[in-house]
Amino acid sequence: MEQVVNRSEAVVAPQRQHFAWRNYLIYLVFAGLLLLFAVLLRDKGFLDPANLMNIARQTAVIAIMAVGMTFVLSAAEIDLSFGAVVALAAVTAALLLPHGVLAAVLGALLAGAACGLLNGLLVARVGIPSFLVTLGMGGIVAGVTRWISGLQSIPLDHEGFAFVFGSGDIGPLPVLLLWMLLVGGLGHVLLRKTAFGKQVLASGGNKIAAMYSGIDVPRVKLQVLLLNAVLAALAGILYAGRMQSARYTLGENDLMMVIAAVIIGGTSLFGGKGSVVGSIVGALIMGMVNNALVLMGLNVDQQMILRGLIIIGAMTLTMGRLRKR
Amino acid sequence: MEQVVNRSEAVVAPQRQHFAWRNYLIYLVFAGLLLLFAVLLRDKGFLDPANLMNIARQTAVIAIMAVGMTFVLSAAEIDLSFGAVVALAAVTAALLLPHGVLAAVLGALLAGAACGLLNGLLVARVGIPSFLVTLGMGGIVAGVTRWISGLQSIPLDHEGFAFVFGSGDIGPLPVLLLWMLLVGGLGHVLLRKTAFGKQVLASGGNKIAAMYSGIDVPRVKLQVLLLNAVLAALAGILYAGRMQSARYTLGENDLMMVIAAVIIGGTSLFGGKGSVVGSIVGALIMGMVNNALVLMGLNVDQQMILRGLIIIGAMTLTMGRLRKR
Amino acid sequence: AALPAGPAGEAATAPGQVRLGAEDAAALRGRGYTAALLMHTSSEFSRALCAGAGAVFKELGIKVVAQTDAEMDPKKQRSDLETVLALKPDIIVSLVIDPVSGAVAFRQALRQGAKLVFISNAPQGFRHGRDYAGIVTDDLPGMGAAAAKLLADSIGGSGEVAVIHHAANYFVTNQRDAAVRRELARYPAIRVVAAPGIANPNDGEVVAAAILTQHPRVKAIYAPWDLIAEGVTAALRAAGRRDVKVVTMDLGAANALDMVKRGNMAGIVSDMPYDMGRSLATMGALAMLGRPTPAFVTYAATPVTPANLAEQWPLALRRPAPAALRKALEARQ
Amino acid sequence: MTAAVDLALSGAGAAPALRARGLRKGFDGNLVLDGVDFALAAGEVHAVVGSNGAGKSTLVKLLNGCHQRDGGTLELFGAAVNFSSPRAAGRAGIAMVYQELSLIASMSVAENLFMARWPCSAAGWLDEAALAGAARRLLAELGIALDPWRCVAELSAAEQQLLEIAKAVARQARVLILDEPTAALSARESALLFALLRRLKGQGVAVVYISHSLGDVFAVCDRVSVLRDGRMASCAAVAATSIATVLAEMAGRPPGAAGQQRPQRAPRPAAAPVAAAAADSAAGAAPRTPLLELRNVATAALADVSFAVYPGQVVGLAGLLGSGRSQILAAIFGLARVESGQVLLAGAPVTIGTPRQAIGLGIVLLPEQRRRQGLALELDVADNVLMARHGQARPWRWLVPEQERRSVAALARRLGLRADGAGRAVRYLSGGNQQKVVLAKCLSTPARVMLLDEPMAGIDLQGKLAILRIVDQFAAEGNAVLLVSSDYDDIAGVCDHTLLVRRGRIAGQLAAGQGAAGILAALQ
Ligand SMILES: Nc1ncnc2c1ncn2[C@@H]1O[C@H](COP(=O)(O)OP(=O)(O)OP(=O)(O)O)[C@@H](O)[C@H]1O
Ligand SMILES: Nc1ncnc2c1ncn2[C@@H]1O[C@H](COP(=O)(O)OP(=O)(O)OP(=O)(O)O)[C@@H](O)[C@H]1O
Ligand SMILES: O[C@@H]1[C@@H](O)[C@H](O)OC[C@H]1O
Ligand SMILES: [Mg+2]
Ligand SMILES: [Mg+2]
Repeated sequence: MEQVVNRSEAVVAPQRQHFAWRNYLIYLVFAGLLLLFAVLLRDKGFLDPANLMNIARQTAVIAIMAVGMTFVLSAAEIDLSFGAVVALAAVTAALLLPHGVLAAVLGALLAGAACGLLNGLLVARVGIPSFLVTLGMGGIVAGVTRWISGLQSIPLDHEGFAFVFGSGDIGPLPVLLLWMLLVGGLGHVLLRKTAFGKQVLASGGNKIAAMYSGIDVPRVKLQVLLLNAVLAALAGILYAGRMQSARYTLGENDLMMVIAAVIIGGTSLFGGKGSVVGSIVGALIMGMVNNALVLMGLNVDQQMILRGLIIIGAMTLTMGRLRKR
Repeated sequence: MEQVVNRSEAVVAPQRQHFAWRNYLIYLVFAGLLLLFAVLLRDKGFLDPANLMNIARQTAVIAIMAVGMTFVLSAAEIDLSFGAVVALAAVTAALLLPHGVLAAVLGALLAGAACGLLNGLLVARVGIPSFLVTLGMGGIVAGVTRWISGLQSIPLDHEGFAFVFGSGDIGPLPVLLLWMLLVGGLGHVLLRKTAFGKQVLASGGNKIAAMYSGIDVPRVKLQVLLLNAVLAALAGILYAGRMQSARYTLGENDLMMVIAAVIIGGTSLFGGKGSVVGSIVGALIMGMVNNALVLMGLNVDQQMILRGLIIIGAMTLTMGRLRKR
Repeated sequence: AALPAGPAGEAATAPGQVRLGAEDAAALRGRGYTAALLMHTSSEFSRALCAGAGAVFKELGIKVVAQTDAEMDPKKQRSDLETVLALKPDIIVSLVIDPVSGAVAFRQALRQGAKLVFISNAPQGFRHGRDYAGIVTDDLPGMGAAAAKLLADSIGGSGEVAVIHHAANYFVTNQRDAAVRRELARYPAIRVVAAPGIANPNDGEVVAAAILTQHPRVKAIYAPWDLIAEGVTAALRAAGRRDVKVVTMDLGAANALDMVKRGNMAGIVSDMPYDMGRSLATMGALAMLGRPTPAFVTYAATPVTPANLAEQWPLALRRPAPAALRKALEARQ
Repeated sequence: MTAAVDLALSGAGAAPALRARGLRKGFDGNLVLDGVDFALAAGEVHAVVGSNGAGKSTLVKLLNGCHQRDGGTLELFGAAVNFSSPRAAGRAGIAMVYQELSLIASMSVAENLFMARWPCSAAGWLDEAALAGAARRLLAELGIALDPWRCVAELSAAEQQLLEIAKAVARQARVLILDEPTAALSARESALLFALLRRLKGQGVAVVYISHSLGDVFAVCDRVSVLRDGRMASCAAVAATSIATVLAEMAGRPPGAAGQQRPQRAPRPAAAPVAAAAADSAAGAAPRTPLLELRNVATAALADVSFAVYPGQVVGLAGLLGSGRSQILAAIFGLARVESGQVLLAGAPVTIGTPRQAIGLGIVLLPEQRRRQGLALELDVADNVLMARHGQARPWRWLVPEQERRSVAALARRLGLRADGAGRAVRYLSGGNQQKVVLAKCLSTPARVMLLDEPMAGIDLQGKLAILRIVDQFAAEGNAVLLVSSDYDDIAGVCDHTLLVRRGRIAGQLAAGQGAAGILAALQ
C-alpha cells in the first residue's frame, strides 16, 4: 500500500513525544523550596537528618492517600469519604487487635474495601455523581465510627503492630517512609505500566470514547474508588500504628491537603491526566512547607498567610503561563 | 428543496424547551422529603410556621453562597476560598460599623471583591488551576481575618444594620428570606436571560469552542470568581447581621454544604450545566434535612448516618439511571 | 466549693503559690533557654494564655521558638510536636487534645529532656515529677457548677431548661458539661427537658431553634462555650424570645454586650487564661531550675455578670474590653 | 425488498454475518428506528445511506452494543446475540469506526490504536516497545504517516479520522462498521481506504459503510440500504439501482424530481484573481481593494503566504493532508501568531490576536473539528447557534427568547437542520445535524469574511446544496469566502479560483472551471 508518509506535506516533522519540561517543573519547585528553607532555617535544624525524617514521617500517610486519590481524580471522579474511612479502619483495627494482628489488619482493610465497594457501586452502577455519593458515605462512615468507638480513643497496645505500622525505624529510616515508597512505587507502576492504569486515564480522559473503545468504564470507576478506600484503610492502620491509638477524628482534616498534593503534582481535577510520583512530591512539598513554617517560629496567623502565598507562588512558577497564549 | 424547508421547520420550531422531566425530579424530591418529614415529625413541630421560617433563615445564607457557586461550577472552576471571604467580610463590616453602615457594607463588599479579583487574575491571567489558587487564597484570607480580628468575636451593635442584614422580619417573613429571593432571582435571570450567563455556560461547557466563538473565556472566568466573592461577602454581612457579631470562624464549615447544594440542584462539577433555582432548592433540601434530623431528637452520630443515607437515597431517585441505557 | 484534685489525686494548689524569686529570674536570664507553645486550637482563650506565658518567658529571657495550632486534631499535634522538637526547646507548654495518643507523642519530648507543663490534663500514664512539671488548669468542674448556678439563679431556681453538650471527646468541655448536669440535678424544681449534643460549634442556632420549637416552655439554655452561645442567642432573637436565658463559658464581646444590654445572656463563666499562661511559664522555669513544682494548679471559676464584667474582662484576657462594651456598661449605670 | 435480499443470502447457503429484524429504538419517547430489518453478508461491503438524522448511526450503534434496542432481534452468523456494550460486540468480532470518533485526546496515537488491548508481557506489564512496534507496523501497512508517540490532541481532523480507521482495522474483526469514515478525508486518503476495503472483502470481512457520498458508495459497495426517518426504505445491489433512485428514496419522492442539482453560480461582481487585479488597475478601472489580503504571512507552520480575496469571491484552498490549509485560516482568525507579514482587511492592516477580535472585525471561522472546536455538547441547539452572538454581546445584554428562537429557527430552516426539540443538548443530535449547528453559528453573526474548514463534513446532500447556495449568495452580497474542503468537487463547483497549498506555502493557483480532476492533478 502506498505511503502517505512520503507525501506528507507537513512543514514540521512530527517529533517523538517531545520532552514536556513543564511537567518536571514541580521537581524543581520542590528542590527550590528545599534549598530556600535550608538557607533560611539553617540555624533552626531544618536540615537535621532527624527533622528530614520528621517531614517524611508526617508526610508519608498523606502521600499514601494521595496515591489513591491520584487514581480517583485521573478517572475524573472524586472521593470525599476517604477521611472517614481512615478513621473507621483505624478504629476497627484497634477494636480487633485483641484478636490478633492479622484480624486487625484484615478487618480494617475489609472495612475500607466495603466502603469503597459501596461508593463504587453507587457511582458506577446507580450513576450518582461521586461528589454526592462520597459526601453521603463520608457522613455515614463518620457516624458509624463515632458510634462504635463511643468517641473514645482506643489504645493499640502491641509493639509489633506499632513497629510495622507506623512507629518503627529501620536503621535511620522510619517504616512509614518505606510504606510510602512501597505504595508509591506500586501506584506508579500500576498507573504507568499496566493496562489498568491506561484504562483509568482513558476513562477519565473521555468516558464515552473509552466506552466506545471497549473499556468497561463503570468497572474502572468502581475499581478506583475501591482502590482508594483500601489505601485509605491502610492509611488508617498506619495512623493508628503511629499514634498507637485510634480515634474517630483521624483523617478528618486531610481532605484538602491530599487533593492539593495531587493537583500540585500535575493530576487534573477533570480526569485524564495523573502522576503518582507528582502526587508524592506534592505531598512532600506540603509537608515540608508546614514543617518549615513551624520552625520559623511564626504565629498561626502568619503561618496560614505564608502557606497560602507559597502555594500560589509555587504554582505560578510551575503552572503559570510563562509565555502568552 | 421545499421538502427540506418544510421538514426542518416541523422539526426545529415546535418545542423550544424540550421538557426534560428528569431535571425536575429534584423538585419532586424536595416535595417528597417535605411530605415525609411532615408526617414523621407531625408531633414535633416540623410544620410549625415558626419552624418553617427557621429553615428559611438557616438556609438563606447557604443558598446565597450557592448562587455564586453555581456560576463558578458552571464555568468549570471552583472556589475554596469563599468561606474565608465570608469571615473576612463579616469582620470587616463589624470593624467598620462604627464609621457608619455604608462604610461597613461597602468595605465588606470591597474586601470580598478584592479577594475575588485576585482569584480571578491568578486563574484567568496567570493560568493556575482555581482549586490551588483558591486553596491558597483561602489560607491567606483566613490568616488575615484572624489577625485583624485578634480571634475575637466583634459585636455589631446597630439595630438598623442588624434588621436589614439578617435579623429582621417583615411581617411574617424573615428579611433573610427576602435576601435569598432577591439574590436567587437576580442570579437566575443573570444565568438564564443574559449574554453573560450564556458566556459562562459556554466557557464551562467547552472552553475551546467558546474561545473559537469569540468569547473571552479568561474574562468570563475572572468574572465568575469575582461575582462569587462578592456574594460571599454579602453572605458574610448577612451572617454578621444575623449573629449580630462577627468572628473568624464564620463560613468555615460551609464549603461542602454549598457545593453539595449546587450539585444536588443539577449543576455539573465539570461545567457547562447550571441551575440557580436548582441550587436554591438543593440548599433548602440540605437545610430541611438538618432541621428534621435535629427535631427527631437523634444524637450526633445518628444524625450523621441518617443525613448520609438521605443524600444518597435522594440522589438515587433523581440522578440514578432508572432505566438501562 | 472545694477545688478538684489532680489526675493522681494530688491536692490542688492555689496559683498564688507558683512564684519565682528575683534570684531565680536572674539565674535563668542569659542562659539561652527556649520554650514552645503547642496549643490545641486558636481562640481568644489560647491567645490570652499564650500572651501570658510569653510575657513571663520574656521577663526571664526565655525565647519562644514556636507556637502551633493543632486544629483539635491529635495527629496534627503529634506532627507539630515532632517539628518543634527539632528546635530543641527546653520547655514545652501544651494542651493535650487526646491523652491516649498524647502519651506516645510526649514521650518523645521527654526523651529529648524537655520540661513539660500541661494545661488541664496530662497524657495518660504520665506522672507528676517524673514526667512533667505540673498541670495548670481552670477549675473545670467548678466552671460547670458556676454555670449551673447562674442558670438556676436566672430562672429563680425552677422551670424547664435545656443543656447543650459538646458531642466530642475533649477533656475540657466534657468535664464542664458533665458538671453542669451534676450540679443542676441538685435543684429539684429544675427539669432538664432537652440535652442535645453539638459537634459543629457553628450549629448553635440550629440546635437552639429546635429546642424552642419542641420545648417552648424552656426558660434557660446552657451553651458549652461562647461561639455556640452566639448561635443560641441568634435563635432566641429570631424567635422573639427575650424571656429565655442563656449561660455559657468564656468571655466574648458579643455575648457580653448582649448581657449588658439585658438581652438573653444571663451570665458567663470565665477563667483566667492570661494568668494561667503566666503560671504555666513560671512552672516551666521552676522546672528548669530543678525546683519543685506543684502537681495541679487550679484557677477558680468566676461567674461574670454585668456587675463584675468591667473588672473581670481585663483580668481574664489582659486587654481592655471593646469600646462597644464599655459604652454599654456606662449606659447601664 | 428485504425478502429478495433474504433469498439472495440464503442462496449463498451460509447464514449472514449479521442479521437484524424489526429493530426499534427510541430516546426519551422519540422513536428513532421503527422496525428496521438489515442483513449483512460475509465478504460484502454494504452501504447504509440516508439524510442527516435518518437513524444510520443509531442503527449501527445498536448492532455494536453502544445502545440497547427497544425491540427486534439480532443474529451474528446465525446465533442470536445481545451485546451489552461495544466491548461485548468487540469480543464477538465487531469493530466500528464512530462518526464522532472515539479517541482519547490526552493519549498517544499508539495507545489509542490499541485501546483496551495494549500488549502486555506475561507478567502483566504494559509492553511499550511492543506497542510502538505494532503501531508502527500497522500504520505503515495502512500507509498512514503518523508518529506512534504523538499526542492525539495535536492531530488534525483528517489525521484523527485515519487513526480511527486504523484502530478499527487493528481489531481484525469479522464485521467492520464504518460510520462516515471519509467525512474528513480527501480523495487520496479515501482511495487508500477503498483499497483496504477491497482487500478486507477478499478476506471475507463483512463491512457496513455509511456515507453521504453516493459516488463513493457506488464505487466500492456491493449493496445499498436506504434509511428514511427511521425506516428501511429500500435495499438493493448497487448494480441494480442508480444514484438517482437512491436519492429519490432518501428524500421519499419519485425519482427525477428537481432539487438534486448543484446550484448555478449566482452572478457575482466580476471576480478578480490576484493576477487580474494588476491588470485592472493597469486598464485604468478603479482599483478595487481586496476584502482580505495576506502579504508574506509566516507563522510557526506557514511561510510566505500571500493572496487576496476580493469582495464577491469564493477562494478555495486545496492541499494534501497536513499541507497547512487549516493553519492559514488559524493565522487569519487569531489562533496562530503571525510572526511576520501582514493581514489586511479591506485594505487596512489588522493585527488579530484572538478569535474575539476576528469576529469583531467581521471574520468568522467554521473549524474542522466540530465537537472539539465547534460545540459545547451539553448546551442546547439555540445556545450553540447563538454562542458567537452572545460572545460579542455586552454581558448584561438582555436576551429575548422569542427573538432568539425565531433567528435560530430561520437559520435551521436555511440549513435543513433537523433537531428534535431545539432545547436539547446537541450531544444527542445526529452528526450531520451537529455540523449544521456549527454552520448556523457561523451564519449567526454579521460577517464580511467567512473561513470555512471542511464545512460539508457529515452533511447530507440536501444540506450540502443548501450550504453551497448560502456560500454563493454570501459572496454575491459582496463578501469574501475562503473555503477549505477535501471534496474537490465542492471547491471546483463554488470557487472562483483555487490556491494550492503545499508545505505551508502557496504553491500555485488554479482558475475557476478546472474541475475536481484538475485540482487533483495539480496536487499530485
Ligand atoms: N443518544 C441519543 N439520545 C437522544 N436522541 C438521539 C440519540 N442518538 C441519536 N438520537 C436521535 O436519533 C435520530 C437519528 O440520529 P442518528 O445519529 O442515527 O442519525 P444519522 O442517520 O446517523 O444522521 P447523520 O447523517 O447526521 O449522522 C436523531 O434525531 C438524533 O437526534
Ligand atoms: N503551532 C504549530 N506549530 C508548528 N506546526 C504546526 C502547528 N500547528 C500545526 N502544525 C503543523 O502544521 C501542519 C499543517 O497542518 P494543517 O492542520 O494546517 O493541515 P491541513 O492542510 O489543514 O491538513 P488536514 O487535512 O490534516 O486538516 C501540520 O503538519 C501540523 O502538524
Ligand atoms: O476554643 C474553645 C475554648 O475557648 C473553650 O473554652 O473550650 C472549647 C474550645 O474549643
Ligand atoms: Mg450519523
Ligand atoms: Mg485541516
